[in-house]
Amino acid sequence: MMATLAFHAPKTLDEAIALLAVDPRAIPLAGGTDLIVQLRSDRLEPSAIIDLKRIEKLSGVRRHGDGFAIGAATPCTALKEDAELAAAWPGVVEAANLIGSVQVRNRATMAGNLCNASPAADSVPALVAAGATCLVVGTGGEREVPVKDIPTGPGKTSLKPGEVVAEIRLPGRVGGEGDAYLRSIPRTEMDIAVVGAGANLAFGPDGTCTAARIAVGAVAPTVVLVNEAGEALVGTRLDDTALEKMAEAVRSACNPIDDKRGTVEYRTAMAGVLAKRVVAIARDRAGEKA
Amino acid sequence: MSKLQVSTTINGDPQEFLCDPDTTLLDALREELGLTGSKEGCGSGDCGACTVILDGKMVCSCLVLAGEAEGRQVNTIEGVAEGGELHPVQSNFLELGALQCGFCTPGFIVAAKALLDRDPNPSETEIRYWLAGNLCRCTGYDKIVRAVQDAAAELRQERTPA
Amino acid sequence: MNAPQDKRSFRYVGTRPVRPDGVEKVTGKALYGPDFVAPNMLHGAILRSPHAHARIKSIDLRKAEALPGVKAIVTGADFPTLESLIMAVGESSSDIVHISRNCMAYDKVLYDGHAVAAVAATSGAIARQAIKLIDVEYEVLPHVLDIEEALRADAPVLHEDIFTKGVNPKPDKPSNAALRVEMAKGDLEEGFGKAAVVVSGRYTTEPVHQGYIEPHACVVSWNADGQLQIWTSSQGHFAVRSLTASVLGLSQADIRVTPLEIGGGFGGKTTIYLEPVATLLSRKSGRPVRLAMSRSEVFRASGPAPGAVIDLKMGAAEDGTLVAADIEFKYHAGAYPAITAHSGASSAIAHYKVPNSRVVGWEVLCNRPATKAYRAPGAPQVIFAVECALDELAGKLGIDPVDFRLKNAVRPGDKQFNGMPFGEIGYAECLEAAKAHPHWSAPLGPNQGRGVAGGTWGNYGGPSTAEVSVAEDGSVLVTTGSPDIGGSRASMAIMAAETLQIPYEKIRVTIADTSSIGFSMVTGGSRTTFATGKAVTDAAAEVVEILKERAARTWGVEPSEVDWRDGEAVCLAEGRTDERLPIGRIAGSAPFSGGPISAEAAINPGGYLAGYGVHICDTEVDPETGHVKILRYTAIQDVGQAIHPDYVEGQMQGGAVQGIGWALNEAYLYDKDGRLDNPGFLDYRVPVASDVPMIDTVMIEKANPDHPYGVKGVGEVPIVPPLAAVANAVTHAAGVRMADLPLTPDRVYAALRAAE
Amino acid sequence: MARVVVMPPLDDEFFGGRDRLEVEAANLFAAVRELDRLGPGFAEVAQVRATLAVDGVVVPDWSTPLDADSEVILLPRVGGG
Repeated sequence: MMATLAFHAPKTLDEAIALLAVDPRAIPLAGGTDLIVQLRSDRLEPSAIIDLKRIEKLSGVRRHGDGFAIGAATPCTALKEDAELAAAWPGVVEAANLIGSVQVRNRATMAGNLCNASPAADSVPALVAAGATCLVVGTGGEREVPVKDIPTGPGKTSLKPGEVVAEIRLPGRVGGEGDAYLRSIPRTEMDIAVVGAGANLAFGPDGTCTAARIAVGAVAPTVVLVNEAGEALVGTRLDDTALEKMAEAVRSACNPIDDKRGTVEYRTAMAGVLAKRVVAIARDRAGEKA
Repeated sequence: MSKLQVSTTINGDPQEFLCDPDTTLLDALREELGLTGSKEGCGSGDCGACTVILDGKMVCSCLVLAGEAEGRQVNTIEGVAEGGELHPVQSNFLELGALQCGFCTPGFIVAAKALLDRDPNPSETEIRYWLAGNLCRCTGYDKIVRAVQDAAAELRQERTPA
Repeated sequence: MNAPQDKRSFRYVGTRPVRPDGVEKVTGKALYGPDFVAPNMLHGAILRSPHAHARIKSIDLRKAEALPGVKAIVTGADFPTLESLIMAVGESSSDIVHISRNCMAYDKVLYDGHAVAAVAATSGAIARQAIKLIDVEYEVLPHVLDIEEALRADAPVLHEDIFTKGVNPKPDKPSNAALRVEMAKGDLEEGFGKAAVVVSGRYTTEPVHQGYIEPHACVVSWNADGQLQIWTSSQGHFAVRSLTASVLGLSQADIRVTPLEIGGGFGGKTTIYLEPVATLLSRKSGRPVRLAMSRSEVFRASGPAPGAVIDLKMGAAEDGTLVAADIEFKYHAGAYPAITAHSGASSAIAHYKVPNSRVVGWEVLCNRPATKAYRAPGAPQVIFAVECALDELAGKLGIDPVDFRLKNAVRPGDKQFNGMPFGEIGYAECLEAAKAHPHWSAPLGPNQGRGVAGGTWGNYGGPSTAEVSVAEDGSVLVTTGSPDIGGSRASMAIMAAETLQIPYEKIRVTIADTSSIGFSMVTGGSRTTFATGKAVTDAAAEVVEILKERAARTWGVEPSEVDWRDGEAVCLAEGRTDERLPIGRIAGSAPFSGGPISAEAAINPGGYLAGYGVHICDTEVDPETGHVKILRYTAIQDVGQAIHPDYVEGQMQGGAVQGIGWALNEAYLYDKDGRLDNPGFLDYRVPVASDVPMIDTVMIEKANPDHPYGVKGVGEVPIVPPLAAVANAVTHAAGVRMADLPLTPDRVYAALRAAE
Repeated sequence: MARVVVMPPLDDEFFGGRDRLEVEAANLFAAVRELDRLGPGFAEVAQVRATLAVDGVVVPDWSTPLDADSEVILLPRVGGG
């Protein structure tokens, strides 16, 4: 039976948290591009919808220490409009702006993309590679959690009942760093990633890789941060041997499923190909800024 | 289910309507307000036929809850022509035969106008990617892209004092 | 028949005026299927089978009936029991029992999405809630989706009463092979004996959907006296009337179908799905009822084009002459018999002279939605295989693929397979144009490849009625019964303007409801500009005669002493040659010269001619990922005479891009339980704007001598060549033959790796 | 006698596989009646399932007179989209 559904648009985060706390079947609404589709197809039957977009501090990009804090209700296209953010984290900003269409990106948020917990979420590998964290707020207070620890499986997160992701935080940038994200889709737009790969690299003055984080999406129940892949690059100048070792580590970390969007073989192979490509782009970006 | 009362501005005019909390903006426009120019082709944000402008940003109205429109500005295809005067995007669609069945056309026109409002001289590639969220099954997109290019040229001329 | 006039003498034919219904469509005012509202209307919803194949054991409606706001529920039991009767559907035909059962299952459901029950309620939300309260007890049966599995002896049989048609003697057991058709001539053995090169192979394609953006929708209002109104978007409201009447046992005159604007069809809206269901709901509730499909219902329950398995062997002599072709193809029929195998068989090699050939086609039933017409139904699949094989043969012989096709192309006067000579067809001209086109000789870069392919479709005439009437001020109303799916109002107005010699803007075109104009067949099969256009031209020509006669009466001269020029009567009588009567003056005084001026033409014209096209495609293949990019595309077609070139080019471009989608990404994906896994535009991947380049068009205008303005059908042909044009291009870019569509990145990648 | 060429699958379905027949008929209506005697059931479906051509030209009007040496071709009707 259809339950009665309530709609709330609180002005403050405290109000939102209070509404979520009193009603375990209430759900927060950010961009709504996943949530409303799920509502319409009866995959979600909440008792209340708590629209977060009227909460001022959840909208927009702020400076946070050396880095950035992106409000949970900030649509993806707004990220591009922040020139400093786009210059510092082009991979993250591009990843968020591959989701759906312009229409969708004017609504969709990275926090929503993260909390929807799809293994194929485009912005998540880029955020994980970037070492992003998120500020989780609930009745028990707030905590800062690495982005990679939020999704625990398809459609499942580590958020406790009543908790919301209030913002996503990206560290500051120094010279010699660069990030990138690419995905494989059958068309040029409007698809869910068959495979996605994000890279975030740092280089010393002599061009030696000093830090590397490689994350891949849609190849396991959650986004995978492939430590071995990063390790394969650190200390090298990204010679072919190091790149192949990195790609092999990525392929080994893949544990995908066969589904309508891709086969195990194809996904695994593409993870390696895309990882090499994002590393090349991230290196070029690091070079430009060095 | 108790109804929500929503006060919003549609094509510049104040509008109030009642809706269920899970009613989409598209359904409210079409069913409550009789604005059937915005079309539903998919109901999941994949076809763009329901594209409207919400506070200056183009969105799929099927992916917006009607309640979210409270206090906001909504612009639909019905508001694109000013008075009896067609917008250059509309007139160029007609001049170039950029529509066949015409069902996707309102969404394309709203989206194309939104593009030209922010970028008066987009490249073909930029037009194609901007419009990638609007499906057309009749035209193969060729004449649509050309109509947007021609509308852009016309608008640039209008904006440049002679 | 009128001989075509010299093209250069046309004033309106071949120009590109704004369509009469244009402003309404760019301002959002036009009313399409889902837009129509009737006062006091109820909203319907349909419960659909979650099983691919199951027996319905029971349906319990009690909980749904008890829900406040529910006004009517219908199931298959509410449909009258019908005797088998083959009825025309569009230009093809179906058994009315199957059409009825496809609208609503009775004892068995045959595919995921098959309608089982429907509810009308005071709101859409209540109706959707109510269908969830209907308890259906199913006995799930084994299902079959795949063509070859469906033909196996141990396959689950969908219909106990279907025996393979076209097999002599009639089989003694029912099977999923609904139809076999064979067309053969010459001697295959002898033919292949003359071949210097022979190629053979298996090609496959997947079912694809027309993908019109407007989902099916209608409103039906039943009255207590048994008369009803239907407002619907379809390719033919007369077909909606006759099929609805037959399914429900009603009189056609009691049904008035008003055509709403149609948001795309491509063949998929030549049948009915919702109208009888909405009629029964309206009859039970006494109120108007709207039924509309969601996108997922469109994919699950309306008819796609069949997928295909094609086995083929073709041979050519040293000099490039085709000597033999042996082709066997099997098409999905879906849940009920279709007849696309006929057109597949008659189109397969219809564009080439092949002295020894055998083409065998099969229609295979399986637990998928019943296939329906989609642009040149049946031709693209088998011609895909033929045009790929021609590419292989040309390669082996070292002959340019366009030259190879030119050598074997059918030309006017050549005999068709059925013995009839070809009329003024223009395939050779298309191939010559391809050869001369800069695209054909442009350089290619690394990982790039170019493909060419031809194709044909027979086109059609069919019955149409048109009325032309002159308003009192001399402006003109054209009324037809042919829904305007892609700008046909403009073509009708142009042909009327040309015949009446009055400005295009003086003519307005209405698509009348079934009670306001005589019968017209569906808008489909590339027949409307040809057949309805001829009806309009005939009626307009008769109006000219009436106008001349009225002028003669006014002047007191003989009608033979009146000419019609530039929209006015010109007196030819001696000494009075400066006298003129413009159409407005004649119309204004019409009541005093004999009464209102109008004429109707109700015709079934022959003289339609087949259409031909040649497409050139450049692709680039990413060797690491298998992604295919369409770099450049040119579509060349013999269009007869383009009445409104924008909309002819639009047909060519739209058909080409649909074909590109078919070739690259579109497919129905089912899970192991036979449920459709991609019933939405997210994972049923039609091309988006950024997937394709501009589609260059070349219109070859070889006029049809049997049409007053030289028209040949143009809508179907352009979806025929792209499948092979793309596949040939990818084959050349990848260096490995691509024979299985769609050419998704993972498939191309696998082929590249396998070839290493 | 008009010669009749029956295209597949109508030959196997109605005429026991014979694709060359002869009928005495003044026009196509009469020819279809005659054909129904050779292939019972044909007349009932002829209008919805067959297209008729006479001497190489599709003839929608079945009242068109047939000559003694006319060749009639029965084609399966092909549907467009």
